[in-house]
Amino acid sequence: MHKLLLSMVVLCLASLNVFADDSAYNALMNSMKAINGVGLDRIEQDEMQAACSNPQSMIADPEESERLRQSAMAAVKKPSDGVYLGDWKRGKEIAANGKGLQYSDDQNDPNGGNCYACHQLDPDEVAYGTLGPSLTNYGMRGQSQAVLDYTWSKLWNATAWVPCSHMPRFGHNGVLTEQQLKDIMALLLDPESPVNKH
Amino acid sequence: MKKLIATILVGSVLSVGVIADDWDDDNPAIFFSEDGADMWLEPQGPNEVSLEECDLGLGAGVVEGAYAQLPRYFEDTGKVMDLEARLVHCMVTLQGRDADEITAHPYSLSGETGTEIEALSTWIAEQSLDMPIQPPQDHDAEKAAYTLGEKLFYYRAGTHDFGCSTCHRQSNTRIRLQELANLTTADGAGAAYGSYPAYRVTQGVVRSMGWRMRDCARQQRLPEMQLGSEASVALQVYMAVNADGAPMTAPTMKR
Amino acid sequence: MKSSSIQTRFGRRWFLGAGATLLAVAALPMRVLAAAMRPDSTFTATAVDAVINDLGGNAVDSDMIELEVPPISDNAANVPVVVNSKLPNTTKIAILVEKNPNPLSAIFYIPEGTIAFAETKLKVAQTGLVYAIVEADGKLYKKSMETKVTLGGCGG
Amino acid sequence: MAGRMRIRAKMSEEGVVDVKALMRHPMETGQRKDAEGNPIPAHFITEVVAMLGDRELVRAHWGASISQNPTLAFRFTGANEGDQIDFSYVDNKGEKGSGTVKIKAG
Repeated sequence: MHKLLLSMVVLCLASLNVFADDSAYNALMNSMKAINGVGLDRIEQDEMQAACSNPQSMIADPEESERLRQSAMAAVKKPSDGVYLGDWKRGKEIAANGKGLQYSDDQNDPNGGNCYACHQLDPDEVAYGTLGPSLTNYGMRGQSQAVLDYTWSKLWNATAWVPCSHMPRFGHNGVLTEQQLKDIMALLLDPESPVNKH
Repeated sequence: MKKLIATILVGSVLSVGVIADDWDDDNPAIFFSEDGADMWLEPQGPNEVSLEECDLGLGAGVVEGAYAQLPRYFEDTGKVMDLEARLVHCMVTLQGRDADEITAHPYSLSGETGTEIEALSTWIAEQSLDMPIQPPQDHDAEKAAYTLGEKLFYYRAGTHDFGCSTCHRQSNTRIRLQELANLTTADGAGAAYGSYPAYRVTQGVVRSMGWRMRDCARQQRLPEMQLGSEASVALQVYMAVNADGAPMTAPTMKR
Repeated sequence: MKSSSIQTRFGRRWFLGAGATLLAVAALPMRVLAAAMRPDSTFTATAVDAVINDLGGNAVDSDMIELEVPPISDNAANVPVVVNSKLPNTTKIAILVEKNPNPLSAIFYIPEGTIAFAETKLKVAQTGLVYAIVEADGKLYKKSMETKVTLGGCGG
Repeated sequence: MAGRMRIRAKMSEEGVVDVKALMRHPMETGQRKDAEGNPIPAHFITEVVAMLGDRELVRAHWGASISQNPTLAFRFTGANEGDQIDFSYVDNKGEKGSGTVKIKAG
């Protein structure tokens, strides 16, 4: 009982985190100007962002962490037509494209996934980042429903698997469309994709 | 008229390159630095005075070493200011110029070859070359700026959930082919903070640390970070204090 | 006098630079003006073969040409290129970039007493070959190297 | 903005003079756009000449694909410490730039 009470208090404090100290939010609101479709609303944090912004970059309480992970998983939208794989050639373009949703970008252009910023994919592309693991030969996992579901949900919202993951929530935040996500799926899983040809 | 002739003489000597045989690298920042040195001395604004009486923190007119001890708290404004905010302050108070006019277009846009803020920053930073980065942490406002800077560093927001920490709290990682500085360490923060202003070969101009803050925010999918703003200055304090006495290397040349 | 525009100030500097230049140019001997004219149409040619043709045609591969080009260019606006010709009596060094809209970047004319060496920096539009074409004893020689153009930085 | 140069010239013990010049020039290709989306007109150096007295050391013809704020390096023999090298360049708009340097022992 004692333990439960305590964890409830901690939970409350954690969820109130953003209100308890809004100095960073206030400073950004005072320091930024809306421009070319990028408004000050971008500064507002959702629950996940607020929970993942303390200087350890992780929430302290494992229970809160698990709650957020589960709620992220529950909100994953599977492909409406049940088809998970698109065209790896289009996926290749999306993976290489680093633009989208910056105020310097043309809002009429499609957003990129910028996968190469952090991951190795096609080994012929030498300019890859190392913030995330290499995904070369990702397709070795096959195309079972479990692999399709895992990969899709990871792309949709990586925090459904790893609390406070640094990977953008491409589906959850609408960075990529359903079709674009399918194309990235194909880039990762299609045996003909250059990611899997080596 | 006499003044004008003197300016022309000084200008032409600098531009012909008679003194131009003493440089060691390919860094075009030298041109920006020369411009900055001229601009510091050039009478401007309704008051027709130069910036020579501007106090960058070490006393009126002291430029040598000033950059390495910024950002810092200034009594006259009651604020912690970075170099760019301080320059704007001096342009307004000494020269009588309009702050909005200066801050409306502080950094070169595509096809432009330099702005006043870029040139002045280059020259002023160069006057701190090899000096330890040591912004004061004495005043409460300076300590508060560091604390705020740390919170901002970890603040995640926007469509991509990015914070500064997304890329800059680990060592030995790259984005594409670029090495990322770990800004939580003295080595990483020192190397990164001390290297700006930097001539960016991809852009053909020198970029200041204020621009760097603006551009990081852009890439984080956030709105436009304003020159000398509370958040921009606090993030610079966070980096400069973390640098912990590492030497200034600016102006450098970067991708 | 109010002069808040930076462009004006850079303009002033340019003006002064140009003024000083007039003196320098006036002092140069006539020989300069009589030298090789820039082959403008070769600079606007759109294919490597056309450029080589214009330069004299039929360039032979030569290992006597040292060509330094970075194999990976993550800054395609600033690719350093060094050419060092060991061919006796080298009089001309041209640098071409295969995939640029206009492949010819530069021609260096090497008089006697000057070493057949040239170094500059180039914009390279996309992955492809960089050529050094050398004229020595009236004949053309070539050497090429690939540079892979990659994206850098945060991507946008 | 155009017109300025930085030059260094260092002579080795063997008498080879190593010359490097840095020029301030936008080297616009004519294919870029400004912040408003308007094309930026081509503006690039077309010729660079270095002279030692009346001796031509090197002449270069350039296209727009030479980098912004360009560099040119070359080497020659047959000069003395203290000799002066005169650089000049002209661009496609007819604007000129120049610089001089005295050879130093390196």
